[in-house]
Amino acid sequence: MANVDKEMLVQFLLRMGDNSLILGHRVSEWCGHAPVLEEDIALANTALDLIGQTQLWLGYAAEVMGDKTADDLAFLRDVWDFRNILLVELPNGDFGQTLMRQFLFDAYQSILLPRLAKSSDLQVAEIAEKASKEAAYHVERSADTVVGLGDGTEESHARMQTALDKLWPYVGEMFATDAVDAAMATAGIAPDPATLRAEYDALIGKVFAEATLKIPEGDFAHLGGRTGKTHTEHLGHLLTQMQWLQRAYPGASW
Amino acid sequence: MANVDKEMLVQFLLRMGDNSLILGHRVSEWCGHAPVLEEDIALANTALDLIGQTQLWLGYAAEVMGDKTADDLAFLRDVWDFRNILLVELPNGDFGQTLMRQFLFDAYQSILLPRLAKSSDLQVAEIAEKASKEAAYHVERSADTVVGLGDGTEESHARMQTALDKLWPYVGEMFATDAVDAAMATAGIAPDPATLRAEYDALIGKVFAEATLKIPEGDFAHLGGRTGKTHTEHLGHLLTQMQWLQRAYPGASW
Amino acid sequence: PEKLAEFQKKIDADIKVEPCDWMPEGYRKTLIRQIGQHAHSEIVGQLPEGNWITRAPTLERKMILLAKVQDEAGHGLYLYAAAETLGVSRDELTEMLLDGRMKYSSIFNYPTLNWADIGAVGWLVDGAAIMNQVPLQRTSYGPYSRAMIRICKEESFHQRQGYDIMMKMAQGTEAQKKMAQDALNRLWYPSLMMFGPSDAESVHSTQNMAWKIKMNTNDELRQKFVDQTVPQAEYLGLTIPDENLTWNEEKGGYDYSDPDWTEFFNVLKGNGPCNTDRMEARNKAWDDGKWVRDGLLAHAEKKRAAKTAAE
Amino acid sequence: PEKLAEFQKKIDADIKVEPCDWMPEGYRKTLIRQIGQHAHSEIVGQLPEGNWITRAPTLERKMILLAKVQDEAGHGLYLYAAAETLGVSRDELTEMLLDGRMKYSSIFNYPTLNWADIGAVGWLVDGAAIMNQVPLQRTSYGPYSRAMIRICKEESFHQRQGYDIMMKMAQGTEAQKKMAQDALNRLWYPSLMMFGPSDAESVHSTQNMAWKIKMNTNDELRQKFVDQTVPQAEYLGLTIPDENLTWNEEKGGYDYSDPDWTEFFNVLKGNGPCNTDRMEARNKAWDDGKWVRDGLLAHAEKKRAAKTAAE
Repeated sequence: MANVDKEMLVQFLLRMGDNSLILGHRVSEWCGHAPVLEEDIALANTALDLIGQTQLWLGYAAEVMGDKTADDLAFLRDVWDFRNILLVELPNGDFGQTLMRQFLFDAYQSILLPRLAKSSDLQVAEIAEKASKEAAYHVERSADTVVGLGDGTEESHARMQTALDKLWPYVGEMFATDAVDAAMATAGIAPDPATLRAEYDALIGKVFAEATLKIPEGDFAHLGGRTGKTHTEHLGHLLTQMQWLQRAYPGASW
Repeated sequence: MANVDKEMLVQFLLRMGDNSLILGHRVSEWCGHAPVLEEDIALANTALDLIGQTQLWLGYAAEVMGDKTADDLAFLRDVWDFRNILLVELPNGDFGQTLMRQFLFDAYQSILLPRLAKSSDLQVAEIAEKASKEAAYHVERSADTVVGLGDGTEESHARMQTALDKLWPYVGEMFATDAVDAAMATAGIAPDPATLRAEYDALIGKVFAEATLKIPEGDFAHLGGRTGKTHTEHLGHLLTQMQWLQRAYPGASW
Repeated sequence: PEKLAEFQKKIDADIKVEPCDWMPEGYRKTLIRQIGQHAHSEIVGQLPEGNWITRAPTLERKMILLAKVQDEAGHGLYLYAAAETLGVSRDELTEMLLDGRMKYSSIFNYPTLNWADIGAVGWLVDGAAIMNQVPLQRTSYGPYSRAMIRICKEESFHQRQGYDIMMKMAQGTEAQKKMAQDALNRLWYPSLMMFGPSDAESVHSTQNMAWKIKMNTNDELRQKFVDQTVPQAEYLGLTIPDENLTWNEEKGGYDYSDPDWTEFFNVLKGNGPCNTDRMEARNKAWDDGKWVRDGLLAHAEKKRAAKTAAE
Repeated sequence: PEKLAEFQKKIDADIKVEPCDWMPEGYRKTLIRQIGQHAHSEIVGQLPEGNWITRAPTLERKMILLAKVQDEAGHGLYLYAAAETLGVSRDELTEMLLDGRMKYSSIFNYPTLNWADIGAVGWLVDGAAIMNQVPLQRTSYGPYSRAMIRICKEESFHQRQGYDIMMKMAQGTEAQKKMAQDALNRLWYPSLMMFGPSDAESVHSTQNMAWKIKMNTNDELRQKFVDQTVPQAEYLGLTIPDENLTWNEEKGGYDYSDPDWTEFFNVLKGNGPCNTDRMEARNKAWDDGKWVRDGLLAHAEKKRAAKTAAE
């Protein structure tokens, strides 16, 4: 572990782990309901990778906390202790909205994770090394789908533009910097997210141009998820399902 | 308490209480989402009455069991211990399906409860006395709506017929008799449900005629809810919400 | 102009204006906007509380919450009826809500995130609403005044129930106390915002006060709310999230921090945490319900026609 | 007729039939029905297990279940591809599933009601499926045989994972043991039904066995399944819900009660506990997904056109 305030490190790890946990959960809701068989497979695969990353991030967080396991963190915290960005907890909406959210997140991960792979914290670096390969694959796939649907029929174009308009106010949170980020940057554990924005804008700009989609104007951003100040009403409902068995049968081993 | 096997009496009371609990929950899901303000009020009112009846039935069941409360029974049993008919746990569907389910249930209650008001078990009689007044009002209302929508536009007619076709296989369970019903009938606590069928068919026949709706042919009935042999997959999901707080924060007082 | 003076005299003499009476167009318009917005708030206000109906922790709490939400829908009905006396139909008002021409109280754009929020909504949000509404019982427009009298009675009941939930939570387990404090932290400033911007920035105020559509200034009511609520929070053992809160002997009230008015105007513009969800929910209810409204209407017409034919 | 004899000779000699080879129309039709039904079963089979993905009790279990359901979709792909070599497209097969012309395995019309069901589905349902499928690795049609070889490898992995869940549950808390027994009680007879009606009532059997589309009789496979499963249940400490289950020394296998064939035919007719839900879910996925399929197709065509124009 690098030389850094433990509580800060835990917060950083929870942000990473909760993002993949909650998005993995949302994606897994599609199981058996996708528009075409190949997408069923791809969505299950994405969910699988994300939950796998969750195990690593929350596992490390639990290790730093000392008296927890990754499962404790996933299944026994309530809304206020989650540190995921609001974007990933939003309901799936239609397939277009799900894929748009996926792309907006994958693009971020595909930039962040390779940096984290060079983290001064070797455990962070190791997890990021593995996850960044998956993220590279994910972003290629979700970008392709966004392009295919954005530049598809009139209906698919309209739906993708609606999805982008709806999700855009949730993008800014990924780059909002606070004391935790500053501490991570100082310790060389993680880059300040704000420094990734230009690269992110370039990447999504290219894809949206190809997809003939228009990035909305205005930079208003909903905040609060990664700091834990607030969440949407949707997260609580998600947890009732996700945590049901562990809550109903405490202490059992599965 | 009448002279009857305690376990049998508990089963009977759970059937009554779980029906109103689960249907009350389903109806309450509509809150704020009804097609017109008057319906928002009416649905909330129906849910309120049903949860009120639940308190009485489960309260009595808990009393007979001796070491429970109505809340324990509502919030701390898992799927297999519920004794409601399958009809009431089905998802709401559209407003037509919700109202059709309500009418099919209200019609049953409006016949059953006045009989129970003459039960040899005074506590049962007392609960039923109160509940039967509510049921009489409910069935008048839901019948009116079924008639209004069945004999409304082409679309509303088609939707109501679809709802009836879909729900019809869940009607038979209300009249399926088993050892518990036999014991209740022998003890004079409750009529054998099978004996209510003729009156029920007459009542719904009249309403559906007025609603220009056709009762489906065939008498296949899904069974298992009131005996506890099985439930639909929907009940488990309903419980994750309904029981969340009690499961997540055991032992707290609210 | 002569009529106008007469109208003002009537108002000054505390004689109620009734639907058939002459009234200035501005008076009518302002009332429609205010009553409509109030009605919409009751309707949209069902949603944050409805969010917890399916998760209410006991049968009793579930019933109380259902009854409360039912009351709110009822208030909506009274208010739409009052607005209709001014010549605008409920459906017209609804369409204006749904397409964004009319607003509802911004407080309902905040999420309910734990069970204590249901308590805090009753205690703080209904508390602030009552503070706004009690004077409106004496408002100059008869139907509005009468609606407010009925509503205020029920609202104060709701507020007591909300406070009762908070009490249970504040005296409960550690987790419950934490929920109560968390709810207060999130809802305190939005509740202060319910009284509107500072008087200095408030438009129309003077005319509306002369017409007795508005009875007190925003800052007066806000101060009154703070003064009432602080001791209640203390009694609960909860901390108001304001470092600057202090008793000011001189003015006989608390000094307190202003809410973040940038946030207020942002939420008004549509950027609150739940604006999109709330409007989506109401639009969906309206769109999905079209066939129901059409069906019931068609049936009523058939019945009327049959009756006419029989006569 | 000459061709037919030659065809049969090839089959008798265990030479695989390949897509371009001549084959009797009945052989082709039967294969399309069988492979299609098997593919549909993989697709619909995602639903009862998918029902617990969002409620899986640990991250590890969630991953295992996701991987399994993903494998099933993959099996669907292999099988549709195998069917396509017989001249029927995946979309055609899908339409036939959705409008009820084609069936899927009736087992998936039973609900998954507790977490142990996920174990029992792996242990019993995949167990029975493997029993049916292992001989089909030697089936006469090449593409089908090769698909079955890939599938069987994964299925036996799934079965072990299912048994592992059952083991955890059977060795767990009282509630977990109860879940395990409850799952076995509900899924035992439906699993026995997976082998189809008794040989006496089974139509087409003789021809299909001669064509090596069917390799064993239903009763043979069912007996084998019972004999394999009973000791596994004993090892778990669970009770098979059959009072008549006894070891028959003479035949070297267990005597067991027949499932309720009335129920079986009822479920086939559409009256199973979940038929409606399953078909609604698949129809909704297909209908809601139309714009996606259309969009991706339109884009692919644009790209192709652009490429052609550039050449």
